[in-house]
Amino acid sequence: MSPGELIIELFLMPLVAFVVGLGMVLMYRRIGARIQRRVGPPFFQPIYDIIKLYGKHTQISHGLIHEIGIIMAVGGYVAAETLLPVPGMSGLADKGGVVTLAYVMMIPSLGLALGVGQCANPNGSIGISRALTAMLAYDIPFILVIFGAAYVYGTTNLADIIAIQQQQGPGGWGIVQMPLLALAALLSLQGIMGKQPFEIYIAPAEIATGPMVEMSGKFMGGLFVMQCFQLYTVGVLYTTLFLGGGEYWLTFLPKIFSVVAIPMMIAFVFPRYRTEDVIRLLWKWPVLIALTGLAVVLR
Amino acid sequence: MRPENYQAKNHPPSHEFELNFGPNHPGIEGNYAFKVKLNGDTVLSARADGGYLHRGFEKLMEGRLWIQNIALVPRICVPDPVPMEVCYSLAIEELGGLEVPERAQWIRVMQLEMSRLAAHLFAFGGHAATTGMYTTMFWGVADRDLILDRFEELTGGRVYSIYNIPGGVRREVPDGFLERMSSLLDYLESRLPDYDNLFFRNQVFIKRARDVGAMTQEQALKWGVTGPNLRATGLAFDVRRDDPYLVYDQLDFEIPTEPGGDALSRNLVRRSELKQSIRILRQVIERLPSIRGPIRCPIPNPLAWNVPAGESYTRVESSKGELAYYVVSTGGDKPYRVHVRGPSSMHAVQVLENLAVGSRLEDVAQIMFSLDACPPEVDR
Amino acid sequence: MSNELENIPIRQELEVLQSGQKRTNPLANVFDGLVKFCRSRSMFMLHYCTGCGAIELPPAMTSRFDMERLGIQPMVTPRQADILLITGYVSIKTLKRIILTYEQMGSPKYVIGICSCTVNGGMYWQSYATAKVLRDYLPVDVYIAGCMPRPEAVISGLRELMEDISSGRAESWKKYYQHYDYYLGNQQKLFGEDWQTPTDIIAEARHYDLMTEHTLGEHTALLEKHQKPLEALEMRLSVKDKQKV
Amino acid sequence: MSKELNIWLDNLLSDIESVQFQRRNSRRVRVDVGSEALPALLELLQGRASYVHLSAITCVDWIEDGQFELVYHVWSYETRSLVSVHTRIPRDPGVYLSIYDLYQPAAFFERDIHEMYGLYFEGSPDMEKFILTEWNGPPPMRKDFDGEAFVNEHFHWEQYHPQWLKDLEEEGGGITVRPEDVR
Repeated sequence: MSPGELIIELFLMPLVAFVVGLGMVLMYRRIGARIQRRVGPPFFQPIYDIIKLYGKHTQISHGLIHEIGIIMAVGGYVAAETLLPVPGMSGLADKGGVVTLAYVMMIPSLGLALGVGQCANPNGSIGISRALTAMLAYDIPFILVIFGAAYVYGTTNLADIIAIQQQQGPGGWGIVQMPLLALAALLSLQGIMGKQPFEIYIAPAEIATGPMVEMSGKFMGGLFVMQCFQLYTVGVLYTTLFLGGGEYWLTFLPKIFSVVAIPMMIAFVFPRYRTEDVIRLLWKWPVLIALTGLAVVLR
Repeated sequence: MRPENYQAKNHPPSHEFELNFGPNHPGIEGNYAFKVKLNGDTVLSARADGGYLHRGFEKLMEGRLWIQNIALVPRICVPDPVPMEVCYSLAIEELGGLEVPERAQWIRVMQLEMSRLAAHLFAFGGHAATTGMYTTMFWGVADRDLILDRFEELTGGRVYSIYNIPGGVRREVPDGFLERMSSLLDYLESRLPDYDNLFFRNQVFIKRARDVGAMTQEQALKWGVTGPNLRATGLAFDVRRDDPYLVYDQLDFEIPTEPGGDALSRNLVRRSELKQSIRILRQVIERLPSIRGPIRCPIPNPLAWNVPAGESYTRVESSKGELAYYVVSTGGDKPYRVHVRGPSSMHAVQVLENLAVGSRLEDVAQIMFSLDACPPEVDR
Repeated sequence: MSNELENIPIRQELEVLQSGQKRTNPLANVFDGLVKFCRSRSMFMLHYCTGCGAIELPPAMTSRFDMERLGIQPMVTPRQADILLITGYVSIKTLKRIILTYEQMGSPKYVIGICSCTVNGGMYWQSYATAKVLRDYLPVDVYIAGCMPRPEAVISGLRELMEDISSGRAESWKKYYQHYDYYLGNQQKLFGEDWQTPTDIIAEARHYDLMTEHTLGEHTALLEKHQKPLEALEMRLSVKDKQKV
Repeated sequence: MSKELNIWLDNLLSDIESVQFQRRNSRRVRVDVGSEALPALLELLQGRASYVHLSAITCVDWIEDGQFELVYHVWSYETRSLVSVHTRIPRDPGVYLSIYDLYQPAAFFERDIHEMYGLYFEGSPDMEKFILTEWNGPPPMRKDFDGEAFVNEHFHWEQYHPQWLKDLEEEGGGITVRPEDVR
């Protein structure tokens, strides 16, 4: 790949991720609306919200760290997108691999913690401490799953993982090869996405949306953009590891949309757990399933 | 642009901090506030702060005619306005020695139970929203709206009906109303299993709400708790049965109780009361056509009505608990004194402060909503 | 006093300001139009029940009337909100919080006065505890009269606001900066001379270039006289367990 | 009325002097008692006759007599009857005893009466303002506080004089009774 192509891909991949992510946000809100027996937002609603937030006159900044925090939050995901191969583009996937990706995916939470800490709002601080605790909870099954997948495929290179799965057809997909790990990954996906029942760190009724409490204007817009990237990242990562990635966009898009639709549907019919219950639950069932899955694949 | 907000100050190291809850906070029912002192996630103490909805009703009523106050009273409790009207009307009727026709009494019972249904749907919907399950709230409010439609048909007003006047009710029941009411009850009954599956039997919710804000029966009696909150501690007390007014002594209904005394029990009591209210309404629909007669007794010219001197204390069971009016007349055309005893004046202040101590930060909103505290009743 | 406000030629002034803002670059105009359109289609309303009219907001938000199909959704903190719904009578204690909230919201911001009580005191005209005319204290964009207005009326009022925003008529937030002295004067009359808020409106007016001859006046002079330096809210702290620290 | 209550009320008459009682109906009893005997009476009602629920405390301002009337409504879950205990205390200096030791709900009502009437209760746990924290005037529920005059002095109302009204007035019509006249 020539450097020119690489630069184009590095530019294009986050852009595609953003557009697809907008669609996922729309889907999230529409699914919620259907479950709640109503119509839901118009098609372009996510983009209206983001443009409006960036177009606010007042942009209240709480200092440099606050701004850096948001840049880290969005930038972490932008970096993650360049490591995720999609049909036709593989970006830095050859050089990074799934372990780097797992690290990069932690940056946004840490960036958010930095930014929120600067706001000095107690609600935000409580929220971010809950968010980091939840991260601790879902990362353990997630790392186990990544380890298992890397062992099965014999590589951490995502491009190779896709190639291996596609050579063997649907029978060779990760979800067939290691169903237990796929299940554990789906459970920790709910935590990564931060949807109910693992939504305690947002909790409007308790801490007034936690980390977002002092975010306004473009900072809030940044978080909205981050949400698009987040949904896209988890969808693509799961598809890459377990659903054979995508050869064409036509097959790839339905896969990633259906992956994120599952946690979304669960989210609207459950209340949220307390922090300790989140940890207990995520360290018990997904970890147990993942360990069993590991035992099966390592045998 | 710099935020206007305060610079963070350096504090001596401590595990304790104070957090303001409200008045502008989604975990608050209505416009109310309290300050909690926390150690980590545990509440050390809570202090209620009311008065955001204070309008000085009791003072306003002293300056208006007896009949004018009918328009004022439903505003005291917004989610459940009908008991206010009925209770005030009962007080005037007792003072003036008016005999309310039987048909009017049955219509009042129907209205009261409709209001209770609406208020309970709103109450547990709100509780669900504090735990993050917005679907229950969306469904509950939408189903409540169907009851409001029937209110509109009967009285002309969606929320504030101003339908009960001293001596009876304002209008006759419209044609076909009872059939439509009956089909609405069928619909609501068919919805109850959905609510059970979604909310009341949801394991996550049960885990969240169990043992939250729990009180024993002795504590409840000591703190003056009434209504569903008292019944959730296992004491079957209901003003409708134990101090009957209107025609409740001719009706057949049960008083559901739960043993737990926690947020879960309080919600389950409300859930069972939905069923009882539907049962009462079915009896009213069955009996009402056979009861003929006027819908109000003649009253003097309301604009120059001097209610005989005296005082009366009337109580009704609102969806929140025991609601009482103490009305004093000196024989003038205006009340000399009206005192409103809102059930929430206990629940939202002392009981909330007591229950919050030792609970978790994430449960404070749950406690408030499970008590179904109604701030305008406190502030008046 | 409300007559005084009416004599101030707000509309013309705004038109001057707007024509001054008209940029030479046609692309920038298109962009401005886009932002305006998006503002009108995405309104975050503050979740604050100030009075009894708030009981008609849940029906308007939830399944039956579904505000979200118009792009309106509730937001939890004033920082993120665009519209402040004053639902019903405002007691004086609440009005202070409303003004604090309003000043914390990011511009452009819009105020909707729901219920008759915000127009003229409504049925509580006699009450010693409620403020009567809301627009003396805050610039109001849209009034929705009624006691209480039905959800349909609330939604139609919001649609009117949407139209006002997309056509650029809803600019009342600028009025607050341009006539700060007037609003502050009314606030001081009600809350006492030493009334102050954490927000420095005059500095913000300078920042937005919205200073007019009405921004400063006798009332702002009074404010400066009484202004105390802002400090962190008082926190009572006690160290119980020294070993843990 | 249940039997025990009758027996108990007879006993009561012998126990405390200056008690008058009046049965209004089967579930309502009005008792008038001197202010010095009220705490003792309530203690008896609670301890001996199961009137454990304090429904409300009402204050009535009888300005012409220079007195405050306090009404304690207590309810018994067992005999299912409500006793309203009336007592009168002088308006000046406006100090009375708290019954918080007997009935905990009294704390709220006493606090409320304190800020609305300025009547102080000795021994009440919390006499801080609750509703009127930002109110500097006199206690508003007192009869000598004229709310309407206060409102007229401090507030003004929106002027409403639209074109159609002006047209009517040109034709010689218009509003005959203006809101200001009524106020």
